[in-house]
Amino acid sequence: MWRWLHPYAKSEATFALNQKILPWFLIPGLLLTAVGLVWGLAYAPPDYQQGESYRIIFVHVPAAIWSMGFYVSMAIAGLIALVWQIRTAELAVLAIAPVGAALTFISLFTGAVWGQPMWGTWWVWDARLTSQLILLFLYLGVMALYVAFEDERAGGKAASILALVGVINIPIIHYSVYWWNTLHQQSTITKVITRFESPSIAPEMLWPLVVNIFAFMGLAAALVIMRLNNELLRREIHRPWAQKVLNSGDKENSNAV
Amino acid sequence: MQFDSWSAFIAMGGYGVYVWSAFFVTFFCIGLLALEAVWRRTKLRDEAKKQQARQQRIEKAKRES
Amino acid sequence: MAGAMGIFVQIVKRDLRVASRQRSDLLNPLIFLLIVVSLFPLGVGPGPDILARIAPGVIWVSALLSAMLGLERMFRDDFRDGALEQMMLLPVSLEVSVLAKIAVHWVMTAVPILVIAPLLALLLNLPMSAWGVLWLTLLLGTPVISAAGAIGVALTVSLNKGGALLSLLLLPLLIPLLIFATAAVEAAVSGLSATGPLALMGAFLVITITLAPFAVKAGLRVSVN
Amino acid sequence: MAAETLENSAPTILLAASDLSSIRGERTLFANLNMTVRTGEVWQIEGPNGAGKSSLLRILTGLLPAQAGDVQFLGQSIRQCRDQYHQAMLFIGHKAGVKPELTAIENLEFYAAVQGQPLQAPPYELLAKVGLVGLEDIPAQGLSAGQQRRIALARLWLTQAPLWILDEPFTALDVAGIALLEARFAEHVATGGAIVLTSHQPISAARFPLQQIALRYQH
Repeated sequence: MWRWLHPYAKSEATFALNQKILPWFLIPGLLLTAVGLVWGLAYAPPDYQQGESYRIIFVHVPAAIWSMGFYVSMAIAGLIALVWQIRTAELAVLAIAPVGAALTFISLFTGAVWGQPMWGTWWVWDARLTSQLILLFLYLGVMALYVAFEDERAGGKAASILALVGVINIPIIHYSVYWWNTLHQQSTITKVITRFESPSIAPEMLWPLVVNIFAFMGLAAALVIMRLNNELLRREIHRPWAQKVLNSGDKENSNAV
Repeated sequence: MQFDSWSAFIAMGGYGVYVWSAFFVTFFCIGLLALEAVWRRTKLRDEAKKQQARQQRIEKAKRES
Repeated sequence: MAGAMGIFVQIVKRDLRVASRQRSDLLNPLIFLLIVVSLFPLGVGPGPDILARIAPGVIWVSALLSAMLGLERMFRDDFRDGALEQMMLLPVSLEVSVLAKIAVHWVMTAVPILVIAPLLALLLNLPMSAWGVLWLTLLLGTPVISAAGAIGVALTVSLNKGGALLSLLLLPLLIPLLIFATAAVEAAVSGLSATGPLALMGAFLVITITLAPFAVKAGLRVSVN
Repeated sequence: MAAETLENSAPTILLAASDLSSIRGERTLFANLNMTVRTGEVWQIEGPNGAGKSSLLRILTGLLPAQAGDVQFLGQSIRQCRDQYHQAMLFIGHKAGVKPELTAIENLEFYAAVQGQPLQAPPYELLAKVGLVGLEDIPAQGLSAGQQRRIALARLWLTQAPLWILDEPFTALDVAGIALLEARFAEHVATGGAIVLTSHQPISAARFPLQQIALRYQH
């Protein structure tokens, strides 16, 4: 593991790798987003119960899935940062956190505007929404802890530890919230949303959803890479390689950023 | 195509406000993050220029003294 | 060599002595707990039914909030006077010292809560039949608060404005505890068996006590430098 | 590892630092620093404020990780033999580690017990020697900064640790206190101990051989 990771402990090598893989996320991400949007909004058939309102699923579900996925990847970066003392991994934690928080917020917001026409209320303490809300708190905690430190290295390490503690806790939170929800279940309306995530969803709806899930992954990963590269440049702005990259900026403006 | 007309597409069977606000907020957030990253890079570029200029001034002062 | 057990005992003895000489720090969270609990009848009305209905949640939320007040003390004073550094230089694994700190914190903050728990139940009109289970949830849950709290304090101890941040970090992590504790008490109120949630709380207790010292150690290493 | 066992042997290498580097924030404090502390030696680390003296001491104790390099105690990396090393090392930092709620005696009793050498009787004589007569059982918060520091320094008379790492031990001491401390240093190194310290005051090298290492402030 260390042998494999070691070259990327150097900021410059990480930056170069990032520049290389960025287009592989950004371009498919943008293309799939375009396809998924048109397909989901215009071509997928309406739902027999919810009519057109179900189309929110095409942003809600991808955001919800990746909000969790990015938390796990943030914790993995934190683990690498702590075990092998790799600074670029700390920076990755800090690059992922805001993107993950944004995805969580998106899933909450779209869940609320979906809930309003379906349930007649903006917010229900549905298990899904509640655990997303807690996930948002966890992201905010990681970001707030980092910002609170004056010493950026100490902040990065503290945030990594918190991310790890959080990821151990997430399954427990998840399970407890679902259990709590069945305990206090007053109606069965939440099943309306849950139905879409079962395998019984019609293929005409499933395919655009799958496209959107991959589209979101591409976009979010591209954002993380862009943020990570910015952080690398900012920390190493005195170093020749960073100055070279920043000076040559204008001509490769379009694909370097 | 599921919609007969442009206006039907906008109306979304009466759910237009919800559907479009969900999509708008989603891509607004993603766009904001992307813009911030691009803006940050521009700032860094300025910062690097400033630093190089400072370095040159220091070296010039050293040579002249 | 004093041995791990000997050092554990020494730290516990010293910290109990220190804590017994700053009594106001111990009393304040307790008074806070009492005040918060008595605010609820004033806020939602004195109807016995509604009070009995919300009692488990109110007691547990108030206990969590009051725990947040006293947590900081676990490492903050030691950080300021250098005793934390010395603790990290003891000839024993830091986890042992951390466990001692957690144990002392639990004794000084949770035991008083366990003592006044019947009073809280009384104020909120919780049926007598559920008192035992309420007490058990507090007995099983408060060590989890102390141990998980130690992680948060270890991470924020070097910060000047750690207080609000500490709550932001910790409260989301303690949500499962709140859920199962209130569920157990509610089950007891409605005459059902509370064994399930209580068993889960016991599992939390074991997991937290085993894993927290490692996270605390990592956090202290970050904070003390 | 007690001082007695080392007493009659030839100088042993207690502590060896090789290629230490420390970076704080953006600034390199020092790089490729080497030092070898043998029994019977006193090392003084000199340098202006901010040069990294305290950081170096803390790296030597194991409180702070070095960015590069290694610290070895009796030929073994201190990360591998942490407990053994901490048993044989006494560190007094800027913050003395004296609990203000406890009395001088209680503080000393605690440190003696955790080092595995519990006190048989309250150390009244020692406290009188370090100038705390009559203040033995007052909580330390009622004492002045200098007096609190003397409580911490009194540990030097109770410990059997061969290696002492002291950050500005002479701060807040009067002339008599400094002389007393220097006498204790001389006694310690004569019986096979070693000391690494920082100090603004010049140390009279008459009583013991003094090695010096200078850190510069690097921009």
